[in-house]
Amino acid sequence: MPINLPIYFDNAATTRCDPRVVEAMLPYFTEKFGNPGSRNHKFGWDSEEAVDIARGQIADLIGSSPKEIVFTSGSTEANNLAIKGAAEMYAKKPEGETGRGHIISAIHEHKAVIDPVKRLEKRGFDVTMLTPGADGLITAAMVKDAMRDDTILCSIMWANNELGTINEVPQIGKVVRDAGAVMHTDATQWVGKMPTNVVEDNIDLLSLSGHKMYGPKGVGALYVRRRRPRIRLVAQIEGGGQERGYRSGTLNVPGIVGLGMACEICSKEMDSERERLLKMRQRLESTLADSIDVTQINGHADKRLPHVTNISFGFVEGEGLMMAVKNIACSSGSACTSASLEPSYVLKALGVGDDLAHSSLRLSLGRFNTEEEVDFAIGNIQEAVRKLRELSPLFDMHNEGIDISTIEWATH
Amino acid sequence: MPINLPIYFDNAATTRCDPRVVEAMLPYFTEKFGNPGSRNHKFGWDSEEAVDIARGQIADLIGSSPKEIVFTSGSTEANNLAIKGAAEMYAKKPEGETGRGHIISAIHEHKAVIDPVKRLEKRGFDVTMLTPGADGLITAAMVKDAMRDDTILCSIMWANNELGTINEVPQIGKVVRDAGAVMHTDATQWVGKMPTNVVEDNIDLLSLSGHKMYGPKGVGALYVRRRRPRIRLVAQIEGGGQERGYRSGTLNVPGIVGLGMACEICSKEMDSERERLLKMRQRLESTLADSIDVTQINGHADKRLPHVTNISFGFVEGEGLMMAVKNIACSSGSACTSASLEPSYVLKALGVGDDLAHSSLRLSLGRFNTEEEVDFAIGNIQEAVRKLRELSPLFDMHNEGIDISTIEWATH
Amino acid sequence: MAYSEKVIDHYDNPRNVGNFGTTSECKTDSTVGVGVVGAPECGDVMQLQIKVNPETHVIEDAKFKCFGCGSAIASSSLATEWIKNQTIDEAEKLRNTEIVEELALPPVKIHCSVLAEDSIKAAIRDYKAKNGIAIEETAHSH
Amino acid sequence: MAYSEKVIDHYDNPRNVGNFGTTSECKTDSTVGVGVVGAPECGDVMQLQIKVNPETHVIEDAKFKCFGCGSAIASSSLATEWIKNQTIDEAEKLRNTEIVEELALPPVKIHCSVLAEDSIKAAIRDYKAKNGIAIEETAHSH
Ligand SMILES: Cc1ncc(COP(=O)(O)O)c(C=O)c1O
Ligand SMILES: Cc1ncc(COP(=O)(O)O)c(C=O)c1O
Repeated sequence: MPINLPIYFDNAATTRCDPRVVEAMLPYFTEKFGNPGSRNHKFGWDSEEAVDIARGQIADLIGSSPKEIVFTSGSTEANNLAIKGAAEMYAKKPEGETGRGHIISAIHEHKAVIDPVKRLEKRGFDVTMLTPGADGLITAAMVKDAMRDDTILCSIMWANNELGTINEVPQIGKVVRDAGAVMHTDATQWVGKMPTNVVEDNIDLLSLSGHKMYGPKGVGALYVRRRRPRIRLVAQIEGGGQERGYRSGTLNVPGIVGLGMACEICSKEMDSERERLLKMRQRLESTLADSIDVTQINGHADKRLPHVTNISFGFVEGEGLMMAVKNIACSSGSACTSASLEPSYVLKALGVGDDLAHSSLRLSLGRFNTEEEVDFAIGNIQEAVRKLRELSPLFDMHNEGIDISTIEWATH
Repeated sequence: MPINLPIYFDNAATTRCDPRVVEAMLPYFTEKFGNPGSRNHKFGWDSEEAVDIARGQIADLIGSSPKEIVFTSGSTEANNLAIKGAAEMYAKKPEGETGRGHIISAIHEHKAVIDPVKRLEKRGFDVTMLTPGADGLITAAMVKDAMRDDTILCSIMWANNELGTINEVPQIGKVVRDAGAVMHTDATQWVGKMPTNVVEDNIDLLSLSGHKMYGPKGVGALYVRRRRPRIRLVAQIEGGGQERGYRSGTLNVPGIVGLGMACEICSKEMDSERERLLKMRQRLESTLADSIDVTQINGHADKRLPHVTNISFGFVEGEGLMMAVKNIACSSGSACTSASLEPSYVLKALGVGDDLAHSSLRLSLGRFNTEEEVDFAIGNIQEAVRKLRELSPLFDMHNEGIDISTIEWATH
Repeated sequence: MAYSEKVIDHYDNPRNVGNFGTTSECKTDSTVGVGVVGAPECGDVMQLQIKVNPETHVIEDAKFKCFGCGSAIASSSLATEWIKNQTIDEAEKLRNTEIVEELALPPVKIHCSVLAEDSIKAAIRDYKAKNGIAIEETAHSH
Repeated sequence: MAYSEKVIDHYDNPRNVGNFGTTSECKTDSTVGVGVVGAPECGDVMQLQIKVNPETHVIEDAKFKCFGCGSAIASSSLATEWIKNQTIDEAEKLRNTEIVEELALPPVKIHCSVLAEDSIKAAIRDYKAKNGIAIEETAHSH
């Protein structure tokens, strides 16, 4: 099979929409284009039916009831709704006061969790941001230690977007729910790739996004538990009363149909895909680590998504490296933050040194990647690292036996 | 030309996506599927470029700069961001206090304006909800009378979704801006159909939505003025910092491309389309009014969108009527609220009697409607009204000379 | 949510539309009972008339008119069919839930069936009043 | 945002990569000036070396090494080209804005050009210090 260049190894940033998903969506643009809110004609009924089917497909993937699915424009919105919506609903004191309740999250969450949590801190809630271990994990024990009498909400992502590391979400959920607080998980990178059951996994609120699982951009969902206990939220986007009042606005019918189909495909193909991707990633990691010295795979060795790897190559800078591997589309730091010049705050959270934090590549494989592409990428990366180390003053120092960390840099 | 049934006359609820729009979107699902936030590879650059082009197409349609466009999931979100975002930014007092500033809106706005305004009222802002005249209009004089020293925000829709009536937005904008307050307009029904220039029309914030102008559902935009003065907003969906920090979340690239193309088509075809639709609507209205007695066209006779009509037929109930005209997809009350049994709050705001408020049809024409369809619809409606009046006890009473409004009803 | 087939059938071919004369004729005819329930501002007015055999108290004919949605029209149409040839005591026992079931009405339309039940009761009450028959208030079943 | 063609050219074919000996050799060679600026934790380290004719103070050769992004590599590569065959006084006048313009650097990459300017200055300062030439502090142009 010929390889199309550039190879796309940035599936954690976004995925190619599966052609089967696009096909499912198409009729809903120009034929069945009704507003599901139109209760009095066939165009409306057809759209409503399509939305109901999609609700079922999503529910099937995560083990919920279709009634527990609230459609959003993506995970960022779902996270905002879950975190702000729950905090406002379960606040212990009214606006303008302090001590409104305690919230637990972690420093290496996605910004779409961190920023809402920070906002709540300004609005009178107390916040504990956990620091992960050097392996990148948040454990149930860490959460248990952080729990207080007034803890109302815990938001811990299931799998980290830069590392692929997997937190102890089901166990954390147990701790949190046993204490009567609300458990939210940003499962954007997890759902569709790993088996999920919101009931067994002790989750009250779960965010997911279409474009991370071969569905369309601009559509996602929040699972909102309806039983034992019924979780309630203060709506963040109001007016119209769609989605049981939790999220107003005309439903994005083609997007929702696409998300539904994406979920159905994931349900069916997840198991075989996971295995295939794990093998590919393992080969990628072991070949690179064996052939290039001073490399480091960031995050826990095993408790990681099968398709994501984050590798630091000493003495070469990540952005420069990406330019050298121009036939591989990947990212250094997460796509969402790579506009900034800061080294990844996620790697820093793990205690990865600043130099290695600047030297990392995230390679995230996906449904449409092949073994040939992995082989090509290995060669490309080996060559790029070699070339950049030739250019690197740090590599010279290393070879001369100078310990870089002892140098006093004339920082600019 | 053969007529496909049912005829779609509910273009104010949502429109068929223009096939040219769908075609423009398609490559962005499976080929150019990158995340515009991916700054380091071609997939990201291609997406970013597409988003920039769309920004320009939208800006061209409304006379703004591309930098002033903030993408959202639709008008509901745009309204929430504009209203809550501006109120929080320009609040005169901190959270938890009262007297935080005065906001002006109107009782027959869309719920996506009313609900956020009501929320702000609970959060310590003072609110004046204007009542329109019997013609449905909000005038600059009404707004001027309502202005206070502490008025921070005025939100008046440009064209009403149930009536098509056009408020004096440019004049209102002048009053509001001269007083140093922020002018927001929900232009969901207006933009793409009527000429718009945010500079000349004195607008600071303007909401628009793709699916009302032959673009996709699930995407919209908020125009946010950047100069004279620069309007600032508190973000409502946070995390990631996209859209200059005003709206985080991975951009819905295909949706945005579709919205851009929809705007470009509207820019080009608006003038001829407006004329064509106005003629069709006029024939519809005059034929029905001439052939059926006790009918009433709701809202101002001329200051109305060319393609929307809202007609009450005495003695027949709207929902029953829609069932009788089953070959015409239209709405009674607005699509967004027709799940409820209340008569339209918009018609009530105009002082339309409860009986006639229950007897209204909204017919909204669009790009894909033909004259043949209008003729067919006229016949269909005439027949339906005749049939239902035969069934109507109120029509009997009317014919017996009984004044229905004097009867004491044994209300349930 | 589309309408059930039975609703559509009654709506398209309403049974027993009409009345037993003008308003004033009906008022004076002691064999006719008239029930008008609902109100225009609530979006439903149902008028049900029964023609009763004064000997047997059997409803020999029934007619309706209805200002309302499809479900309201179907409910009243169905009601006229069901009560025909019943005694007024039997007709009084008709419960709105039976209409809901027969027409597969969704929750938002249950009030239509209630109106139909109420209109039967009101017509019977009118007939009884005209003929000096004692009226017991029955509780709603809903 | 894609890279400009000139950045790509310098990145793909960097000019004058290398150094004039090991770190300690350079330290003792009075005809060599070494400037190392930036820091690994900032994501850029630029090393610029100049070989100066002690009679004329003309930079006869220049070499660089760079740990950094493509723009940083291109900026330092370009700098070595430009300062070759200039006197140290001329080289000192090079402004980062010229590099920005030549390479069409976007705003987020301007710091790369600043580093390049700084590395030239640092190398010249090193050369001057080794040769007892007075050093005036020049203000940054940015
Ligand atoms: C873990 C995580 N949470 C949230 C998001 C944001 O999701 P969306 O792009 O659907 O808003 C992302 C990706 O961007 C993510 O990786
Ligand atoms: C006037 C008006 N504002 C807001 C909206 C909501 O827009 P959207 O469906 O894009 O959220 C609508 C339509 O539903 C509308 O007609």
